[in-house]
Amino acid sequence: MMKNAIYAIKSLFLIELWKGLAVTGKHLFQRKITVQYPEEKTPMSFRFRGLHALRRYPNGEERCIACKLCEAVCPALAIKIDSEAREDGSRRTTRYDIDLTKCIYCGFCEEACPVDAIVETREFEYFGESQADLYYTKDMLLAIGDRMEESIASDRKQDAAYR
Amino acid sequence: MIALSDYLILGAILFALSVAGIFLNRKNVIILLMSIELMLLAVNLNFIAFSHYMNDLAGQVFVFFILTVAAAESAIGLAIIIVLFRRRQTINIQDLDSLKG
Amino acid sequence: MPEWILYLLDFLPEWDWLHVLLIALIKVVAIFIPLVMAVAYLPYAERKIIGYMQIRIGPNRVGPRGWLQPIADALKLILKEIIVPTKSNKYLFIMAPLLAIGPAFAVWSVIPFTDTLVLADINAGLLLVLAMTSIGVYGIIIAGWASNSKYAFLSSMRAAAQIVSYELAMGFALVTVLMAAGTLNLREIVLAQSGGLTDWYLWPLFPMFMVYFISGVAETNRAPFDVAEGESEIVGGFSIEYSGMTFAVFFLAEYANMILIAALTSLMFLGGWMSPFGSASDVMILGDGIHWLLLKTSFMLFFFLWFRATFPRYRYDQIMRLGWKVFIPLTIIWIVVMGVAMFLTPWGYLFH
Amino acid sequence: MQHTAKAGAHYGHTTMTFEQLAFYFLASVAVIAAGLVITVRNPVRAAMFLILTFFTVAVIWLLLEAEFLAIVLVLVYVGAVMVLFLFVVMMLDIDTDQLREGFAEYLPIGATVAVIILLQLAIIFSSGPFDLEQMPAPAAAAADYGNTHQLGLLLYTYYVYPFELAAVLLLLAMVAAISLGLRGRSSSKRQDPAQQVRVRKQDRLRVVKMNAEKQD
Repeated sequence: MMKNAIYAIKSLFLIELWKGLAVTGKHLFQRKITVQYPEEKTPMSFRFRGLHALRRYPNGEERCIACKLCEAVCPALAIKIDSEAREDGSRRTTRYDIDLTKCIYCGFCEEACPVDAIVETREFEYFGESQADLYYTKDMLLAIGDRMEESIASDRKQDAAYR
Repeated sequence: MIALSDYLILGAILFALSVAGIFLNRKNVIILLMSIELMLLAVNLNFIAFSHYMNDLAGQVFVFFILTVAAAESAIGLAIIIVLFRRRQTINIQDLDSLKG
Repeated sequence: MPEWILYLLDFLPEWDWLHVLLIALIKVVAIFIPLVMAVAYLPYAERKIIGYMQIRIGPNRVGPRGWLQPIADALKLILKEIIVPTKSNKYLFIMAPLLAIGPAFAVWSVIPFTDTLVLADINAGLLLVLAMTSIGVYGIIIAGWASNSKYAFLSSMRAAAQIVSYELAMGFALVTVLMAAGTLNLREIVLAQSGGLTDWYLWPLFPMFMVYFISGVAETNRAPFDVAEGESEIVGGFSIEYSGMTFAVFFLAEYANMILIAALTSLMFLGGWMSPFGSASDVMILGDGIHWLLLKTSFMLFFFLWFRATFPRYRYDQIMRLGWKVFIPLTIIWIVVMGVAMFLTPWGYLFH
Repeated sequence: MQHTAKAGAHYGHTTMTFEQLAFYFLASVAVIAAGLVITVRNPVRAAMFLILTFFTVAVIWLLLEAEFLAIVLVLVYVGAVMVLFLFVVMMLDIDTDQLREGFAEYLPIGATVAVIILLQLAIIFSSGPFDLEQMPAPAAAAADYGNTHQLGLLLYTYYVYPFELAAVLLLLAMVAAISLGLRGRSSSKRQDPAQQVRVRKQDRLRVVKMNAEKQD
């Protein structure tokens, strides 16, 4: 009885609605937390999974041994690998393509790689004007690895403790 | 200045058009209802024109009642059409012959 | 009317009708252009205010603090292609936006901005407002039907039923105002509220004020009654097939209607251009004047935006229930109570 | 001030007043729209043209200083009745072609009858008693003349019983239309929002306390 009366009064004076309005009204005057993106950026984890890269050993030899584990594990079937024996007898890839329009940035390739060859860098501001621009070949991936080796290495080092 | 006859002739044209409409759209009940509305509108126009030129508000009162009746008529008419369509899947007057004697 | 305009008119051919038409046209343009500017900047205000309420800052890239955003939006919409669906009803498809925006602007002809500043000071102004707002529904119905799309059609059916239902509650709420003021003339309704804050109809008719404003929100299909747009259920509603300019016109119509409802609320219940301090205050800015009307209208518009930032969308059957089973009985009972109080009890002065 | 007086002097010898121009324009629009109502193929377009007819005729009523009825015509007909028509036309899946059968067949007789009616009426109306000499246009009403006010005075005094009757008639029509529309719709999954709103957690949800059990 009493409960119903309170309920009736509450709904008559729209108490709950005013409470809701008060919440949004209060936020109107709060400090805004918007990040002005191109000028400001939010802090980023060293585990961020962005654009892919192929790494090299310090002596310049490429790490990838064409084991094709990444190709097998890739859930989106974005990786395509062909391999052949090189003149010196070592197994190396002749083709290593990643279709970034298929990639879902899950990081499984990185996990699967026994030699830390394929990695995902922190770079995410890249684009293409056509779909073909987002089809990255081995040379392009190696170039990215060369360019970003420093940050890649430091990220791996930070992460090593948790592996 | 516009003469009373101008208004009356406009009413007459609208009335004649609605009569023609009843002849032409014999099978479509909805258009028939619209023609009847048009006919009432023509009559209302005459009432108001007379009321204005004779300085007597009674004509406008009549229009008020005609509007009431016409609104009631079209509401019930449309309700009947909906029930009819639900039952017979048609509003063609020629198909509504189950009561032929 | 400035002297020089009359002077210019003198050079025209001496046709009576041409002069009447031109003078009317000039007046219309004088109302229309500020209105369109307001309508263009209302979405900007909306984005800013809702952004602030969500602890964001809203558009701030185009021009200083985003002030040129509406112009950029308008340019984009003008340059976009108007796509007419293949199986749509072409004439009606193109006509629907015009049907939506026409009445939204037409009503402004009877809105009094101050005691003297009104385009058409007609006696049945309130009735004309009701009649014109009731025509606005055609744009939506025709848009939904002519698009030949299920979602658009469903949405237009929803919108039409909703608008027709809430119109009744709105009309009844306005009947209480005209009972209190004893006139249908909008200018005289405002004049009847002269005196100051305590003389506004807001106080004696407070429940009707709430009913009117909430019905107004429902009538304009704004959140939380925006089931006709319902992005999450019917993917954008009656305007789903529209693009470019045709969409922009629908957009303008919605915002023009919002401004109209806010202006009408301030005229009917908040004393229009009357100063809240009464006629005693003769200091320039505190006295009566158009700025009070603008201020009150903006205040009511702020509520529209505030509601949108706060409330989740109603379910459709709940909207219809609120309209038919809560608002309409409430208004009818209020009219009866008010009539009895005004003429049979000594408390009638409360409503005058 | 002098200036306006001069402008006013021009009005005397103009060929056509604004009122006349408005009347002939509106009348021609109304006639064309009415003609299209009865001839267009698509019922939705017919309804739209009927709306146009109503609208123009309402403006003509404004010329006749019947502002209350003009606005009521827009409010009731354009705003409510025609919405109802459009609803019905749009909701029903009508085969337009089948309904148009016999259009050409009945065109001659329909046109003949219409023309005969029109000619008879026109001859009567233009025969004398209704022209400007016999029936001069009344002077324009004073600015404070309230058509609504006058009509209200008349309706609530002399015509109060017919007025109440009309109200009852409308109520009857409303009840009839609703009962016709509701017939045989038991299949609809109706919900009662009031009950739904009043539901509390304890009506629906039961929290069961169980001791943790060891598995074998």
